[in-house]
Amino acid sequence: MFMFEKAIAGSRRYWTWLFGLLCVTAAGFISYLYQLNVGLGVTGMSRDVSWGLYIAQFTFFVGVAASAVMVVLPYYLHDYKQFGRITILGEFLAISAVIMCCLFIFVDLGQPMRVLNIILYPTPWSLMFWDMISLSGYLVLNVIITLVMLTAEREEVPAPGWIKPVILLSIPWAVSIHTVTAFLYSGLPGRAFWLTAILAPRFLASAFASGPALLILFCLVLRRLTGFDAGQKAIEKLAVIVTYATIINIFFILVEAFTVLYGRIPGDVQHLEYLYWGLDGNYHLVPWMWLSISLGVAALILLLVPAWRTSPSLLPVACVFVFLSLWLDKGLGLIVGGFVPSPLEAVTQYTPTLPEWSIVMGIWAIGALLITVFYKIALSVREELGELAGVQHSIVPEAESHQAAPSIVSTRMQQAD
Amino acid sequence: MRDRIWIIAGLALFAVVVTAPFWSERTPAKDLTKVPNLVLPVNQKDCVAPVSYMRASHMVLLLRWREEAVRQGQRRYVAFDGKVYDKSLTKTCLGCHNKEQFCDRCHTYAGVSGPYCWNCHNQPQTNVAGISPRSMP
Amino acid sequence: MKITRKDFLRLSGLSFLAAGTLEAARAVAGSDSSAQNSPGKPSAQPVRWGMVVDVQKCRKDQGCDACIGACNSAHNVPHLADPKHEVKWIWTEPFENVFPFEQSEYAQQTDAGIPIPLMCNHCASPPCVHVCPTQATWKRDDGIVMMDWHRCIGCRYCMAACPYGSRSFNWVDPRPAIAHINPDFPTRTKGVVEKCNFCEERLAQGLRPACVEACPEKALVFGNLADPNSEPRQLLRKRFAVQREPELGTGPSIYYLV
Amino acid sequence: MNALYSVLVVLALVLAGLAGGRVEAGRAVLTLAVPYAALAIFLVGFFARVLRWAWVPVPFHIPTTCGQQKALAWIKPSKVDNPSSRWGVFARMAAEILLFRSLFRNNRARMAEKRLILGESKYLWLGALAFHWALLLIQLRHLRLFIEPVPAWIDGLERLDSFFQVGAPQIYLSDVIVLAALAYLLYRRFRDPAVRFISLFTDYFALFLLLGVAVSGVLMRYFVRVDILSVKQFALSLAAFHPIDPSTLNPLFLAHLLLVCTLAAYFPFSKLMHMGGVFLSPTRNLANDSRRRRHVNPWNYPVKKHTYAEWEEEFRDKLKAAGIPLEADDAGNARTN
Repeated sequence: MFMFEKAIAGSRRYWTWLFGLLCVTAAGFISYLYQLNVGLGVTGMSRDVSWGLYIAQFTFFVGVAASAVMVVLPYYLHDYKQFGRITILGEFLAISAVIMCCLFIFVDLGQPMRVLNIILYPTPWSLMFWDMISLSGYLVLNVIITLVMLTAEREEVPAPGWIKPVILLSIPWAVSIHTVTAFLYSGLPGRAFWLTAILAPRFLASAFASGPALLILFCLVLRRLTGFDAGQKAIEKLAVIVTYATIINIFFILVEAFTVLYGRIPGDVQHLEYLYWGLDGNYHLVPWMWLSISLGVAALILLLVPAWRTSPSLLPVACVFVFLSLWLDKGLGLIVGGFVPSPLEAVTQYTPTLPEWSIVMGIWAIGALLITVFYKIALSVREELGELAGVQHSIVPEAESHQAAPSIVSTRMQQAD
Repeated sequence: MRDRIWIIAGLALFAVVVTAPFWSERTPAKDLTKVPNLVLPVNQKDCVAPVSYMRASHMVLLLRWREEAVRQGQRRYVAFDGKVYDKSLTKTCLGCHNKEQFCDRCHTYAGVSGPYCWNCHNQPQTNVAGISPRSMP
Repeated sequence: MKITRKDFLRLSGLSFLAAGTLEAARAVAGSDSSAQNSPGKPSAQPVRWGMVVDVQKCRKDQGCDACIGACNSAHNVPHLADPKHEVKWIWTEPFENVFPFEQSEYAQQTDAGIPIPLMCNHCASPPCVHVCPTQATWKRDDGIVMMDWHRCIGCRYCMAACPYGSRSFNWVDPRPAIAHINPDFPTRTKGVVEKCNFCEERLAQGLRPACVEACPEKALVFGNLADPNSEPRQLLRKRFAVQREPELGTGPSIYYLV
Repeated sequence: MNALYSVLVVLALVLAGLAGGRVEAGRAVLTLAVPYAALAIFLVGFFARVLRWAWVPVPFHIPTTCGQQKALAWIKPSKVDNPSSRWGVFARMAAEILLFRSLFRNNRARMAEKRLILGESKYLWLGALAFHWALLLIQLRHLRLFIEPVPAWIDGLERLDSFFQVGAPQIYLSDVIVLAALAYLLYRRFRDPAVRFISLFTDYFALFLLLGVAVSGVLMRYFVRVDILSVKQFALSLAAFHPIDPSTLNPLFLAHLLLVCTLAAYFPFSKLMHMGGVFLSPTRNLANDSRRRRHVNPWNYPVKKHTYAEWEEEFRDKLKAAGIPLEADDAGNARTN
């Protein structure tokens, strides 16, 4: 069996899961058709809060995509062997996340039919142009890398030499996607909340916390559901990365808060006020933002104590906390907080609507679907290789003829067009 | 042998589909060669380009006008016969032609659903007779 | 006479050069006459359209919205009931929201609550133009920040970039919300951004902006800021004027006489 | 060489179309005789070919399969890849016809590390799938020229195909895909020495002909631009058997028409017949139930049966005399016991 065949041969549980995801995707698609027909007015966005959940999700998942570098870098630059089994999981996570990002941008466009204008009229002074370049480039890089590496693994041949520089290129590229995404916001003169040099570092820190946390959760789920074991050492190392990134992220948030609050420039303070204390009687996001902080602190405590960090029951809790905390912070507060109050001091409440949530869930479902299929392929390839190795150890000649015969029979030369 | 019935049924279906245009009763044969009933401007003989060009390539002209008028601020169009027109879909084209009776009829006939012009541009209420091309300056 | 290869090359080179010079000359001459939409006569001198809003005059006529009405009907600006979906080209906001930092605790608050007419500032260095990924919005030579509604993809990056809240998005189809469609000006389609265009379509015909003509108090003064003798420049010489958030370096072309 | 010849033939056809459009007689032939003749050849040829196949006997079900056969209850059968029921066959045929399942299973053998490696090869599948679906979409879209008024679903297809607003006339995605896919399929024949070696004139000719049709169509829509009004008028008049003389038609249109007609007329004699043939693939359209059901060939001649019981009866006395035990009696004895 070949790589892509493995995606269409699975257990009942696998197919049920995929079917469920497809249903959510279909619901999202129907909502999108509704949005396409009526206009973005079906969302909760408004003249003052003109970006909402879509762009926030985009920002968050760019971080998840960039975080693949946290497994690629130790493995390829520092030869940290323990990550050998999970680099491909990180890269597949990156591919799925980048595709989700593109979809989030697409559904956010008022005129999606004209999306190609970005390419037809390239505008190098617009950061969005560079974001398009960096995201699509990162997607292409990761697709090439995973395809080549997994094929080499399946065929049990060394990967071609040219892939190494491509992998090395993907490391700074991962940093670039989140930096450029931060620059989308931090270069706008009128939006004090984003107009800060620490936005890009903060994005990276939060990405390197949330992405590896998600990866740990995936590894634990895979260990539960399949025979795949990422290795305790690898998971522990990832947990250490999450810990450091969480510390740095909280540090960055505090630095930012200090500058704004101690500096007391009203235009800067207002945004934090709106998010954490409420402004003009609008306390809409306050509980969520404090929940984010509480979850972040709780996760940090869990992660800081080595015994808890390595505990099989507490580590997933800490990872869920980190993920949720950062999702609330970046996937909700960061974008809305930048728009409220508006340049004309208006405080406009933003509440995502049902169609909006439905579309967002549809894109999550697509992401989950992709990651499921990708992991299924990767793990099946490994599983097969493992079985093959086991058989060959016991009865070498028979096993070889046995294994080879059906494949040769099925080798056909197709000439049809 | 038992399958022949299926094969023949499939072939019959294929024949029906392929020859659909020939037996389709949608339009009586005598009307088939009739062009859509286009209402042409009464008091205006000339267009901004020869009819043959306009029939085949009006969309290219419109797109060029759009770029030049909106983006480059060049609003005057010197036609092939030396007359000068405003580069304006609303004022120049629709000043003579009627959207429903001209544009739409042909587009519906040819199945060209495309143009999104009408999402924004309107049929002006101006008197058709009042519009005439300015002469060369 | 025999033309050698060398002669031939020299000749053809010269003719190319001549053609090129002609072409260049034509281009230079062409750029002069085009795109300068000065009302009345075409002029070679630089143009930067701008406006001076005399808040004193406007204040006298409380409740007057002639400028807004004129603009809305000229440009098919829809009137949407839902404030979240509003489309605004020219509108008013209370003084303290427009100039929040002109307020102080103890000084006399004469201006508090006064409606200030707002519109696109047609900045000298417009942030919206810098961010637009498709060049659907750009700055013309005459200072007008233009929009090409054919090209806008509706990403709303310009709305995030504009520090003045001057841009509106068509969250829904605007047509049902327009009482009387002015057929001479296009409506917009849903999903594009729009804003004040300084009535560039009227300027092209040698007319002044609709809001300026509609103002019964002549509180809106429009003219060429690059011309020292223009009406707005004379006003700015005589009286104290402010711009909105000049510290951002955007260089608004709208001045307020307070 | 094969490739060159086929290019030359296609070019000759294009030139014939272009040149024929310039003279009265040529136009008449191109617009009257050629289309009807091509359609007649296509239909008759197609039918004759399929019916000939229909009369070829299929002796018994062929269990050429790609999965576990239905066997014992605790062995999980592969219901689609090795179907035992009519519905399984239906699914397998649908996967074959709509998704090109067989091509998806392609692989590629190569030597590396001193051993044979079977790697996957999905590009042909991808190219073929893209080409066929885009071509179907293009054909359905063309119905707008033959049917008046245009049905809503064709309008919808056209809208979907030109979803992205690029240029005027708006670009069709299917046009881009069909050209890219054809270019890839052609490139594939040139690139691989093995494929190049087995490629015949007909392989190239079909590709170049399709490419010619696609390119001339794209030229007509985006670059040269013909008057769609007279094209539709002409198409409708053809369908009504009252062809008009399309003097206003662009020669490029006539070249396009000639290429299409050539394709139609060439179709029944070529490998393109896989369009009909794919439905008759015995290894795909038969259920693998040969071990569960008795298949009797309906055309078998009647076999004269002579059972042992009859034979024993015939020679009963002689057998008895020879002392050979008789089965009939034994059975009788056994019963009495």
